Amino acid sequence: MIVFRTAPYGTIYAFEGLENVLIMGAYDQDISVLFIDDGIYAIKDGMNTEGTGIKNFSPTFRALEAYDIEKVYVDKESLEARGLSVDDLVIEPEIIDASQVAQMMEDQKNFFIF
Amino acid sequence: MIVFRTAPYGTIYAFEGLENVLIMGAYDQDISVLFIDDGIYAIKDGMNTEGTGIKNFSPTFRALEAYDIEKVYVDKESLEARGLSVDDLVIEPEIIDASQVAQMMEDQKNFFIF
Amino acid sequence: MLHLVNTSPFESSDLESAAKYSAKDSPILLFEDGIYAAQAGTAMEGRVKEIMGDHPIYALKADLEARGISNIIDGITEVDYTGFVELVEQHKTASW
Amino acid sequence: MLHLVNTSPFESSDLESAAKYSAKDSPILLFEDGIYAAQAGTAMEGRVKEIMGDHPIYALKADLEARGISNIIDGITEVDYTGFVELVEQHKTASW
Amino acid sequence: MKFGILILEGPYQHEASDSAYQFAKAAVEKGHEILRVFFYQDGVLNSTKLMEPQADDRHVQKMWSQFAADTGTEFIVCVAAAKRRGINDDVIADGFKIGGLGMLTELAIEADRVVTFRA
Amino acid sequence: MKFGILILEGPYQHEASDSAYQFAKAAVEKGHEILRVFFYQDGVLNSTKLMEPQADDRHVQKMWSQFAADTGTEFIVCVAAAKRRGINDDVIADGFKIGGLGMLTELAIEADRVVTFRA
Repeated sequence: MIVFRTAPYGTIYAFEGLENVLIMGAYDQDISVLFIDDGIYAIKDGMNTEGTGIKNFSPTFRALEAYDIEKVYVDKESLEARGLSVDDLVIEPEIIDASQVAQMMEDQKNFFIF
Repeated sequence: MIVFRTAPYGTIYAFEGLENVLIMGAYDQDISVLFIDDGIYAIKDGMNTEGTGIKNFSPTFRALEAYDIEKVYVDKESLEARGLSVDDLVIEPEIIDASQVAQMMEDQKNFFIF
Repeated sequence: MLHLVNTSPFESSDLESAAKYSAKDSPILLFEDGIYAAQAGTAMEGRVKEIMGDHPIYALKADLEARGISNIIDGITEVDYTGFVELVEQHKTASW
Repeated sequence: MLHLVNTSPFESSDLESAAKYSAKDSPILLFEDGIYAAQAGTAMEGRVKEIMGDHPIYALKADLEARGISNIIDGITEVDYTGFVELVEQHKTASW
Repeated sequence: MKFGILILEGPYQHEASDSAYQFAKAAVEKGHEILRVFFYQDGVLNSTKLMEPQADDRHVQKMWSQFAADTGTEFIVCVAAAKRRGINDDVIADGFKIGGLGMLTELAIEADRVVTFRA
Repeated sequence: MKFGILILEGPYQHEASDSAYQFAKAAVEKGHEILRVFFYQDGVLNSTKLMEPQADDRHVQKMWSQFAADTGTEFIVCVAAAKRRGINDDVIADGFKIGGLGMLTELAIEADRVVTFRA
């Protein structure tokens, strides 16, 4: 399981975390991807990074499906606190709550937070 | 004016900020040094860094006086929130409140936060 | 004094420190991940509006656009990098 | 799952996230700047005690000593690096 | 006006260097002089000519070196911060010079404004 | 048990590498095997042999190289993260090897526990 919990661009965590997801996908691991806290901003739609000079990596999240990564989740409360819904995201993760997140973590062997 | 607002050891900001204070002192600048937020932890007494392998730099703060840096302040609320008093510190800064901090900032030309 | 805040208000206390240690009416510029404080409709909106009672708030357009944040709180002023430079012409800066 | 928290509770939301996204009774280990949450008598003490209702809390001795923090909240367990390793033997880890 | 810029974080991991670059460009376009860009703490890592980002990404060191070439701006990399992080004269790129921390104090004295870009 | 360690921050700026080192030492002393230490993101900066800290400070790269020599532990520095930060075979110290990100996946599969040290 890979967890995204930081906003994009201010730091590189989310981008290099995504590189890690794609590699794990290539290894045919049964991966879950989860967005919590500011990590949901990494998949916010409508990004245009031209003014910052930094590459917009959000389209790459759309490639998750091509890598057969289908277990993609987002935390309900994180969305609500940021006034967002799944319609505001570049992908369509399944919405779960914090207790489901906690349970999912307990069930996983591999676990990275970016 | 140099402001310390981060805790020691977890990050290097406070230590390299201190190097900067000592250099500024050598340039005979009329420096003020201010501790706010977690910066007051940088001058907490009783540090023993042996178990971390990192050098304990808190004694160097005692050298401020030797560099003729006498305007040293600490924010009252930051101390209180952390359950500390000046007796818990390796130096004896003058206690001021947040509005005095704000006024002091407005009065300074040079301004670094570490 | 212009207060520069570049971290998310959901993760960091930087905006609170900027608000606490700043003279009334001194401006705050949100940039990098700091721009999330400018977003309308979040759980932070009420607190940000309180801070706006004491401080004019600006948000950097390049960082808003990069993050896809277009609905910003009424009364927050978008500036481009030229506007950032103009604010610095008018004020000394503190980077939180 | 052992939750590792290494940032100050005064500056970062990491401890809150660890508490929020963790199963009841899963332990939290405070280390690096995270150990300030273990300090007794701070403005955070009440909140930390609440979290202790759901999670056993440990604090790393080397980082407590490095920072001169000796008065820790009753019920928080000090561990050395060997104790850290023992906690990892017993649990998978999440680093916040 | 006379500006100074202080950068405290390295390339890619944080946006600090990118923001400083955009700010510096806008300041020069508005007719300001940048007396010096001072690279301190992890900021020293912006100066290595060994960085090779992916082809579709920006090259932070080259952006800065080009800026120095175009504007004649002085870039100083703090010697103490650089040494502990593995930056020395062998790896430093065109436009950057290693110098003492005193040059930050001098910058603070001489510039009308110093703007810090950090984590 | 079989441990893996992941380090995401460079030396000196953050405590991550120091904490990972103390943890690794304690794990080996308790009889555990460390299959691999993987250096990712700014963590790749721990591997440069060019670092020269002040004499009274620790030398983070040498601590790790000594650990590799003493224990035979494999240290992998992520190639993509390293390239964008100016770390390559010319500057990498004894005990470190540049390798692909896939070796982190393999570590996650093979190790009983992976512990991440980060900002």
